[in-house]
Amino acid sequence: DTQQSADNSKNASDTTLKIGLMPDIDSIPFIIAEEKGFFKEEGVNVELQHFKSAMDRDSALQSGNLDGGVSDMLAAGFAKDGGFDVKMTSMTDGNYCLVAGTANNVQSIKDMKGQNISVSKNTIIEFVLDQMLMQNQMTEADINKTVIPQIPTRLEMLQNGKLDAAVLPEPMGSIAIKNGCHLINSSEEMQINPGVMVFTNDSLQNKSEEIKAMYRAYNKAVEYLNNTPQEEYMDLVIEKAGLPPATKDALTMPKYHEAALPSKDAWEKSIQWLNQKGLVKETYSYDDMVSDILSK
Amino acid sequence: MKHKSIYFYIPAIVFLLALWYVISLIVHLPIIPSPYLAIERLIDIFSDTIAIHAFYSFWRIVAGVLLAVLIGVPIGILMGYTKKVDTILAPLVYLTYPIPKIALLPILMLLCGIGELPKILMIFLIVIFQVLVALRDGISSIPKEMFYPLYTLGASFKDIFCKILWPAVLPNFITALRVAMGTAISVLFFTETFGTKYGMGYFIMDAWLRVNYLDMYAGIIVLSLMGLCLFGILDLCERYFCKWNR
Amino acid sequence: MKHKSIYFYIPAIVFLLALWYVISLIVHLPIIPSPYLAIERLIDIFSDTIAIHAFYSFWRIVAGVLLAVLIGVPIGILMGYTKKVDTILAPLVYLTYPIPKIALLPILMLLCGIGELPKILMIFLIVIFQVLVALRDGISSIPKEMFYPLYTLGASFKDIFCKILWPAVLPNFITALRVAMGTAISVLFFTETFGTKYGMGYFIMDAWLRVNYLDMYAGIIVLSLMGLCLFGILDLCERYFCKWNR
Amino acid sequence: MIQIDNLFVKYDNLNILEDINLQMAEGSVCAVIGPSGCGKSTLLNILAGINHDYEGKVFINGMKPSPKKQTIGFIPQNYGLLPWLKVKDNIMLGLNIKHKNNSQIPMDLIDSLGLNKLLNRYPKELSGGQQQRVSLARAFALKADLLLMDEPFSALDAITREEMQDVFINLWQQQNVTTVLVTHYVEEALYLGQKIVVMTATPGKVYKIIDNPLFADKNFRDREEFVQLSKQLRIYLKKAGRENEA
Amino acid sequence: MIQIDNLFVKYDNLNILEDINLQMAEGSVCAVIGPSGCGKSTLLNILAGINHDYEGKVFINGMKPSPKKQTIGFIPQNYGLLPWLKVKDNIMLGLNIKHKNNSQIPMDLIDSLGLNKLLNRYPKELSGGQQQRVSLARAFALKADLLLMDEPFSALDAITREEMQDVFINLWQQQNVTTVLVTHYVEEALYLGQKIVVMTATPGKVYKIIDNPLFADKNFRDREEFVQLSKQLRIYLKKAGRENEA
Ligand SMILES: Nc1ncnc2c1ncn2[C@@H]1O[C@H](COP(=O)(O)OP(=O)(O)OP(=O)(O)O)[C@@H](O)[C@H]1O
Ligand SMILES: Nc1ncnc2c1ncn2[C@@H]1O[C@H](COP(=O)(O)OP(=O)(O)OP(=O)(O)O)[C@@H](O)[C@H]1O
Ligand SMILES: [Mg+2]
Ligand SMILES: [Mg+2]
Repeated sequence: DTQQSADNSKNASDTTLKIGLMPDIDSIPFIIAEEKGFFKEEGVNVELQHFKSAMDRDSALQSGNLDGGVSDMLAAGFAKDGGFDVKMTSMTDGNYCLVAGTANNVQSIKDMKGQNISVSKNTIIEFVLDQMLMQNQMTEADINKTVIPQIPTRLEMLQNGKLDAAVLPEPMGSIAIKNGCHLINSSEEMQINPGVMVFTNDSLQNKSEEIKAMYRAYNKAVEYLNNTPQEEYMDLVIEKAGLPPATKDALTMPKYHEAALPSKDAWEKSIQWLNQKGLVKETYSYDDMVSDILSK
Repeated sequence: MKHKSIYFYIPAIVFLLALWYVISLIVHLPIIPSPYLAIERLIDIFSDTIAIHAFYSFWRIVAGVLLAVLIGVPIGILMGYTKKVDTILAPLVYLTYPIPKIALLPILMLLCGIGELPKILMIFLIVIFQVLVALRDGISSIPKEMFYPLYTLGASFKDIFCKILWPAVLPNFITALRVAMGTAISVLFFTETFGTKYGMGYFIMDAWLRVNYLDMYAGIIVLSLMGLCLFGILDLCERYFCKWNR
Repeated sequence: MKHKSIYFYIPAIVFLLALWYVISLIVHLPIIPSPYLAIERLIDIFSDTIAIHAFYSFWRIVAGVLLAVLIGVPIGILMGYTKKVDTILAPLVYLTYPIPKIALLPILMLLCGIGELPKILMIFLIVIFQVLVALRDGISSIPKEMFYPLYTLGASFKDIFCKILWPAVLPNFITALRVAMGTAISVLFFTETFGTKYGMGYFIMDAWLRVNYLDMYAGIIVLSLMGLCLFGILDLCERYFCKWNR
Repeated sequence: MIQIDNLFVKYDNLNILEDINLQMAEGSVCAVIGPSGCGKSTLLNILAGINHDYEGKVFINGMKPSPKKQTIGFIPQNYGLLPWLKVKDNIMLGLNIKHKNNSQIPMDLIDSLGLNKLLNRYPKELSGGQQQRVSLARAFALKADLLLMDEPFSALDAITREEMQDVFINLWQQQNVTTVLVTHYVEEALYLGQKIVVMTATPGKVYKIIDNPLFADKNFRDREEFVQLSKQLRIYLKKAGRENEA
Repeated sequence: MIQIDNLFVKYDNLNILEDINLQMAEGSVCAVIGPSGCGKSTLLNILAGINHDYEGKVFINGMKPSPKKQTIGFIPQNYGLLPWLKVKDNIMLGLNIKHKNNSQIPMDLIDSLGLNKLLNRYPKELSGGQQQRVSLARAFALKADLLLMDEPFSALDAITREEMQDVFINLWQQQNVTTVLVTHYVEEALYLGQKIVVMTATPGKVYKIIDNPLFADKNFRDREEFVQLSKQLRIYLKKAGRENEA
């Protein structure tokens, strides 16, 4: 009998799904799902962990403190290459904007030859910029990449004219635009979406039911988000996700999508980019990387 | 050193605020708000918000520094006192001190999860070296004649420790604590950013990411005052325990 | 302290590697690769890749610490020697030391751009307090009788500085440099992440981000060896300049 | 009983003591006198178990000097007071270490040394002579098996010195403690030494050993041998000083 | 010329010197003698310009004691050597500060003090008497306007002491330097003091001032006044010691 209850309690902690979130718009459905009780409705115990930097999140994931998290294809590729068994399970809705500074009156990326554009190196940010350059038949050499990893610093430098342009994730992009900068291009516009959910293979195997339940709750949250006026939930989201208050006025929420497999095209572009830059040697196929737990 | 009363902090505070104000006027950007606004914000949110963060940080600092003292002091004293121990341990210290402890975060998370323990351990890891090196160097600079009276009394190590090593190294120890405390406060910023919603490090980082500079500066003021308190306590300890040195 | 020859580093290195190896065996995750693989990687990439990073970091550390010494030492000595200066400056130090300097990074970048200057200034800002506090406390613990012979000779401050303050505080100064150097190396990690493609901080942070733990550990080994070299040089200096104290 | 055979001591390559041979009966007092720098303090340090770096045989009651087994009262030339202990704690130092905590403050002794008003001061708040008397009190309070005194009255004025000499003689008469006393005064040697050992200049050898009939006689100055013996001793001293000067 | 009127000194609330009045002609030598702890060193510190915390008037050649304007040779009771300077640099300390760098090592003086083999040692490698002679060399080399000596021969054996006394007398005869000398020996006071000041026990007052006919006479011990004067002085000393004991 005691044996039984010990097992039970172990199972109880085992069935908790630990998800790492970032202060970006990709994470918003999770916050809604928790706040609106969708996880509970689906009978799954989800523990949301908020991180302030991608590295903290990845460290927590790789050290087994998380089952999965809001991440991106490049991070997933790196993890796979680093020997960690992670799988992408769905795409998330995020957006990355190339924003030009107030004093910079260029209209398109073509006009930006020789300008200082700030990114964080070897991340989704740089990837997005490179894709934009490629679409415009430009190369890295045409512009001047300035590495500033901290997003608020990048924003500040841009707003104060120390940079010609910067790639910023939402909602920082919208805030910069509201403060007088202007949008040149965005990942949404280019229709590449490298934002994904990742899970460790362990969790995928041992907690597949929980993950499926979590996705049902996610989908409910997406539906809620798409059908509810922004004002109704924005305060809560800003508070919980750690977004700037200015988000409320600056950001128009994107249309969220129900959980779906990541785009094959986006992955191929990602892995190609990783290979070309010599950041990852192997060419992992889409199937290597994706677990279609959603359709199983 | 001595004779600092609360009374001398006022001009310092006024000076810093004035400096800050002038810079805020010159720069005239939200990134450097006027100190007046920051203080107003601080008063606004102190009791509901910041107090609990400060409390968490305080406990982590105290725990981390205490742990560093408990482990660093005996090792430092042994290294300073016994040349053999120093010969063996010094290379270990020299090799491990420069390792950026933050890079060990994944390992720490692996071993201790993401709760309180890794945060306290991180403070401990960063601070212990400063304590250890300062104590070692302090002990090894005690003139050896100082030990003679105790040697001829056939004193045990415990006696030598109580009567010479500890009182002699106390001023160094207090200096080391000062440095360690300052360091501990300023690394909160990295240690409190994961797995918690509390702590001044979290609060400031969060404010920064929210581009909420007023909150951020309110947090910095609190850290600064927290440091002041801890340093003030140390000064009092020094005045009390190192009377003979005045 | 003394008598450390290169010769004693070997057991320490072997010990650390063995410890690392055992942990890597137990954990058996890419997060802690075997040291063998890390060293192999290090040898692989040292000359084409890491060397240049190490060079940049070395220069920034030296510049930052040097700046801290140039400014911190005179202030520390003045504070230790003149009670009035201490009464005025100590509260300033106590208030500003605990400010997490990294939180000032945006301001620093706004004021100095993103070149070498803010990186060196950041090291400077972090390290100067440690130098300053250690020197102040060192000076203020010189017994006042030590000064009498010079007072009766009507010595100028310059004489007192050269004949007493400096030689008396040299051991504390070297300790402070040790602590500062170790700190400088371990904060590279935050100071070298922006506006540069070179530096060990950048290299390790980048490797971490890329989940390339082999590169990351290769970088950590280099930092550790870099620290060892700097500490070794300091030990030699101490042995040479503090002969009287042996 | 003290037995010294063929004692040689070197610092670096310099011979300090050469071929010292000396026997002292239990309970006797031996005064050592010799030119400045001849190695008297070195000899005392060896007997006190501080300096182990010698060749030859040194036995105290058949054992090597070992402060753990013997109770040695030692008055070093620089008094050997611990600056952080108040006078009373400095006096109690030996008692607390040797007889653990069930020892009382020896108020009689403190009275006779004229220290009763100074018990709560720190050593640096005392005059030179007062410090020396504290050191005397510490050694006398110990009821030692062996008393080693290095110029124990050098900082005392003529009158106080004589009082202290009498305190010593009384103590010796009560406790019959074996004593080695280094002195610079012919008169002191004649009053306090049963045996007087005259040493040569560096390297120190035993030049002459005199049996002294005046020992412990309060009226020794009035005895007929006094003038003769003191002349003799001065002549020995002069010759001993020139001994190695070629 | 030294002029002291109504000098009072306190430590905390304790009177140390009370109502001291003293005149000394230019070029004269004054020996101060008094019970242990009566304030002799305190008096010297005031003349040396170290202690400014007194009431009453103290003038040296019509000015307050000011080491910048006068050249003062000072031998403190604890020798005042700087531990990090070699013997030769300790000796040259005064010369280098007072006469800047164009001064030669006074080899004659060093020879006569018997220090020529010790020039390259650090103070702690010397015996007590050797340290004291270094301190003598430093003060004598200075060709001072005023020489202040606090028990300058206390650590020297009888023979060396007499040699050093003669070195001083020769120096005084050549340079006619005004000197205040604290001593504990009646004989020394009679040989080296033109005026002998006897002080009472704490609080120190001037008990008697004696004009001494034996001053600087090499054969003073054989003069008829000697026995009489030294008896007289001992009586004064005894009485002065009891003066304030009620
Ligand atoms: N660390 C050292 N290195 C070299 N020589 C030393 C050292 N310490 C002492 N000496 C020398 O050893 C000799 C003996 O020193 P010691 O202190 O025993 O003399 P002493 O007889 O007590 O003299 P004093 O009467 O002046 O106190 C001296 O000549 C001194 O210069
Ligand atoms: N910091 C202090 N606080 C309190 N009392 C002090 C302090 N320094 C010295 N004294 C007292 O002042 C008195 C005079 O001291 P001083 O050193 O002048 O005596 P001295 O005549 O030189 O004695 P000695 O012959 O023993 O050297 C002593 O009784 C001493 O206890
Ligand atoms: Mg000696
Ligand atoms: Mg004195």
